[in-house]
Amino acid sequence: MMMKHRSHPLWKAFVVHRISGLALALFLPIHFIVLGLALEGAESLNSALRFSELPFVKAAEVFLVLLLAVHLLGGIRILILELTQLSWDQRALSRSAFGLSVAIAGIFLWSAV
Amino acid sequence: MIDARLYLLQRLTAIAMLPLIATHLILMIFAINGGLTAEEILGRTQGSIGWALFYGSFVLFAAVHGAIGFRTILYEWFIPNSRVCSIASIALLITLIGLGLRAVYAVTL
Amino acid sequence: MKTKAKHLQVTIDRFDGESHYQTTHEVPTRDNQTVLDVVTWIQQHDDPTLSYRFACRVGMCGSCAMNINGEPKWSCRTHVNKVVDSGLKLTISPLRNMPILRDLSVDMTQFFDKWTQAVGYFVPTKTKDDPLPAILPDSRDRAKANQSIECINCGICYSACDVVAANDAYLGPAALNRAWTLMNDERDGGSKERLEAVSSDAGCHNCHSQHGCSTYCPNLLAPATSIAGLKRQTLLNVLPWGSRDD
Amino acid sequence: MTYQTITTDILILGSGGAGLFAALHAKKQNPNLSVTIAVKGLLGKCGCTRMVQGGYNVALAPGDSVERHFMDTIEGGKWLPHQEMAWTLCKTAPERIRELENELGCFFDRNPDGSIHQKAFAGQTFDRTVHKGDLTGIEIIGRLMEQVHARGVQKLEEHRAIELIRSTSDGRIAGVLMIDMRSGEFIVVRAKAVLMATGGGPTMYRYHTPSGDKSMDGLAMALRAGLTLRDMEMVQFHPTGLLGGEGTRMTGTVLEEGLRGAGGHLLNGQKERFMFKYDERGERATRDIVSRGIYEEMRSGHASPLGGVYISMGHLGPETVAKKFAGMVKRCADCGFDLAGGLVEVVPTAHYLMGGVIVSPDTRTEVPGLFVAGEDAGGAHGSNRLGGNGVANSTVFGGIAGDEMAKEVASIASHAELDTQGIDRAMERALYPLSLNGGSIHEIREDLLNTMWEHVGVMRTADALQRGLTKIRALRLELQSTGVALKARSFNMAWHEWLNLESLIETSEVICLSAIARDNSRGAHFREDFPEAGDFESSFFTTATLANSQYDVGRRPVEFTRVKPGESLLTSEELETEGAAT
Ligand SMILES: Cc1cc2nc3c(=O)[nH]c(=O)nc-3n(C[C@H](O)[C@H](O)[C@H](O)COP(=O)(O)OP(=O)(O)OC[C@H]3O[C@@H](n4cnc5c(N)ncnc54)[C@H](O)[C@@H]3O)c2cc1C
Ligand code: HEM
Ligand code: SF4
Ligand code: F3S
Ligand code: FES
Repeated sequence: MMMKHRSHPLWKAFVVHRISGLALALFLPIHFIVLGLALEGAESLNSALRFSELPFVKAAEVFLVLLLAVHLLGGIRILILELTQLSWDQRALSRSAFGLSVAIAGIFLWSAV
Repeated sequence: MIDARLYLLQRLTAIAMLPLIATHLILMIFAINGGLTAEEILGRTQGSIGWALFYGSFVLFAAVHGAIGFRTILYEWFIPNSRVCSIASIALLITLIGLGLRAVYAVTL
Repeated sequence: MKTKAKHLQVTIDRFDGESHYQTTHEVPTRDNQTVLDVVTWIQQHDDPTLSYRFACRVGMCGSCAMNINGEPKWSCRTHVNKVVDSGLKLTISPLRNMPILRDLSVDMTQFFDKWTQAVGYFVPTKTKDDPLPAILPDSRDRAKANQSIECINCGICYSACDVVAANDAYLGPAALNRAWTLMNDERDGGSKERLEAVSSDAGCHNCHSQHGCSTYCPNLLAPATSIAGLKRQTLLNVLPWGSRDD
Repeated sequence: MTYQTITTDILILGSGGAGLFAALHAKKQNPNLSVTIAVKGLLGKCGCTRMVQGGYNVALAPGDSVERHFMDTIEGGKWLPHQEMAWTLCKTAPERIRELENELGCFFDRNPDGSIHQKAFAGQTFDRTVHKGDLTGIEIIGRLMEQVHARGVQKLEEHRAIELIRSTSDGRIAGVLMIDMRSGEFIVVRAKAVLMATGGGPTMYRYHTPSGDKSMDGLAMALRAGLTLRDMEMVQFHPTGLLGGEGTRMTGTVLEEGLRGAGGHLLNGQKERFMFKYDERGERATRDIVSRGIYEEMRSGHASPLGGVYISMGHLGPETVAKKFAGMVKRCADCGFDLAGGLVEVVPTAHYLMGGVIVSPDTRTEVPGLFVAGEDAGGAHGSNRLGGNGVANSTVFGGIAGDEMAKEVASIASHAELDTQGIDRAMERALYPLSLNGGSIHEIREDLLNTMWEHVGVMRTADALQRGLTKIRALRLELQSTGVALKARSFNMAWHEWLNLESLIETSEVICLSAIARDNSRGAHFREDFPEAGDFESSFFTTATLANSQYDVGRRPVEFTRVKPGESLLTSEELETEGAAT
């Protein structure tokens, strides 16, 4: 079936928001487990954190920050639409939100290396 | 699938998380500068009731918000059965709260 | 002229009541030709078994909508030039999210049942014996209601929405858009039932602001905005300090 | 042959303004009645009421009156209207408008002070047309439809009525035979009262405005059921139908009247204005005069490339036009025409049938239990319908029919006996084309449309009408020997096209015969060989019945029950004030 009805920007924004939310929800338990290692003393947390020095883990972290930023800013866009009477252009908003998220992830990457 | 109450809960938790996540993001960017060590993290957070409340509420909000979202996605994309979805999302809720509070306890107390 | 007549290459998704299949047709092009003219030509000259629906042929009745190259549109007001590329290819299928009865004709029963379920009808507070109410045309509510009123029940938004596709019960953009129009109609007395209906678990909160509805509505209505309005209104209704959205 | 039987108290055919109003009124009178609407398309999504652009005539504003509306209707109809019908129309319209606005939620446009806005429509002495932008019909039908959906009315969608079934014992209506167009099966709906509101619809002309589902089925059934029709020569042409060329359904659709009112120019093929040759009001003359002007230009070799004339709006400023006529401009643009700045080709287009079944003002007919309302009923408009009197007519009389039917069935204990032989004959007739070898129905349709346009169209002469008649009769024979190739009955559009054509050919003959019978020119009917209106005092209307497979066309005198030609219900002061609402 042709899916061209999904080719407009706000449908894409919806998917991005959904995937980012889902990814966050699924990542959080892992994040919590890592932090929970502190219970076994600083050493084991440290070893977990050392693991996070690995480049690909770093990359994953940057990606996570991106997800968080994308979801946060995308969420703000939705909240503006739903909870306020501001009739701002949703397409423009979603574009800016995405751009800003990439910038935030960039800053994070820059500060991490 | 979603009614007004669940919706409200999801939006309220999203709003509540806004300052929390913003702070967290900024913290991470500054804290991570040059790499993280357990001592740094724990040094900042341990023994602080403030941080315990900060991250504690964050965990609760995120758990509720995420679980509701997870339930919708599960229904719309995978299993169109509200009972199954509710059960699965409650499981996620409990996991998130359990692991989350444990982590908060670990790093702050 | 005649020797070099160009032809459209048309592919149609068919359903004969039992099985789904596709047919292809060569249709002579004309200067003035809508997609409705194309299916008409096919039914009249090439394949009499083809079934489709239309009535007004000018974008008023909302019976002729179909998926044209994957996008839901009214066929009577879609000029072929606007949807075909130089390859002159055209793909036509029935609207999504409604049971197909035959070929391009879909069953709109559920669509209208949901309209009723959303209390998408006026609940009077006056009778025919009362004078016509004086309403300032520029008043806030009047203007707001007017924005979303010109719906032709074509089902295009309903067909463009992936939440409808995923969730059978969801009332969908058209019914909710109508509900919102009525919420802003100062003469209407049904807002209590209506708010309840759209707050149910089939209601407006299922909308994820995908905006397929507003993107494709041929009358340039914005159901997504209407639904956002309903969401606000229902929240104000749930919240202790809330009352009216203004 | 078999058929399924459904039983209901009240059966309504058609879901235009008349059908839907009748259902609501019947349900309001008695919510326990079982009311069924059978319709050829989807409920509320077919027929012409939805297509109403201009609006709804009603005397509301100070300075206007029912009497004034009535006089405009009578004079517009050139003294032919059935005066009691016209009176009922004008008198009930204000109540209907309040019902539409207060009870059903129609959202009519307002003046800045909050009162209802009423605009001008040609041929009236007062601005009395209530409207919702230029999509009044959508608003009215949308509201009616959602109420009907909410009120537990039974729906038989895509069900086509093909025969009115009368009881053999007392002639009472017993039910209606129909085809479920989806399955192709026959269904008899038994009812204690039946409303026929299938909306006429002169779609037998090359250029026509009504919706594609309308094909005069109702009037063809009425003739077969022995009813008398009147005024059948009175076919109204709208002067500006869009001309898109061959093979497009856009051709014939209306470009609204307001374009001319606002100062639009009509240009002939040489791009010259011509209307002042025919009338001092130029483009602003009434529908019939402008239609004839255009027709004359076309006929005398001054046609545009596609065979019509141009409408030009650009001199008013394309932006202004695009703003003022946003809907129309967008419609044209969607179809590839630039209305705001360019030239768009137009042609007169068959719009409305003033003729119809003879009914009394309470919508009853000669057949007990059978009611007729809306465009199917004749009489209210005489020789010419005022713009804005069409929806008023269908909603006023539809409502009355609903009330009357509810009263009627209360007194009827049991359903009338079905005429089973009649049903068998009708089924046989409907199946007949499926028993023949397939042929090109499409060509017969084209022939009919051209014949009617050329010989029974905007301007008529005895000769042309006679030629038309011969041609129509030949086409009837041709249809009877042309079958439908596709034999499966379910979703068989070709079969229904055949049945449409049958109704159109039958009624075309009646239109032609009635036009021959009227040897004067009144309103929409213009005889070049009898251009005078004739003496108003001895005005007659034509009648047509079917007896022994022959159409009997006759004349009956118009009864001036309320006002005589030369007189008026208005005082001389009132007559002087041509009125505009605030
Ligand atoms: C383009 C256009 C613009 C118009 N503008 C105006 C205007 O501005 N003002 C005005 O006053 N009037 C206007 N009119 C006229 C007005 O629309 C009609 O007079 C009026 O709406 C007729 O209403 P009705 O209920 O009788 O029929 P319709 O609304 O036409 O409904 C007829 C119904 O009968 C159904 N039907 C037909 N055959 C069968 C069958 N065999 N079995 C079952 N069902 C059947 C049809 O499907 C349809 O549902 C306009 C008409 C057109 C075409
Ligand atoms: C301040 C931060 C956040 C904001 C503003 C926010 C906002 C939103 C909003 C408005 C929605 C509703 C989207 C819709 O219904 O279409 C949503 C959905 C969701 N959110 Fe968040 N959110 C935030 C943080 C989080 C976090 C931390 C998680 C991880 C647990 C998360 C997981 C989800 C999920 C899984 C969904 C469901 C997505 C869907 O249904 O498409 N969100 N969020
Ligand atoms: S809102 Fe627009 S797309 Fe949806 S049914 Fe109405 S007119 Fe069609
Ligand atoms: S497409 Fe569907 S998700 Fe909402 S914004 Fe429109 S109803
Ligand atoms: S045929 Fe009526 S909207 Fe297209």
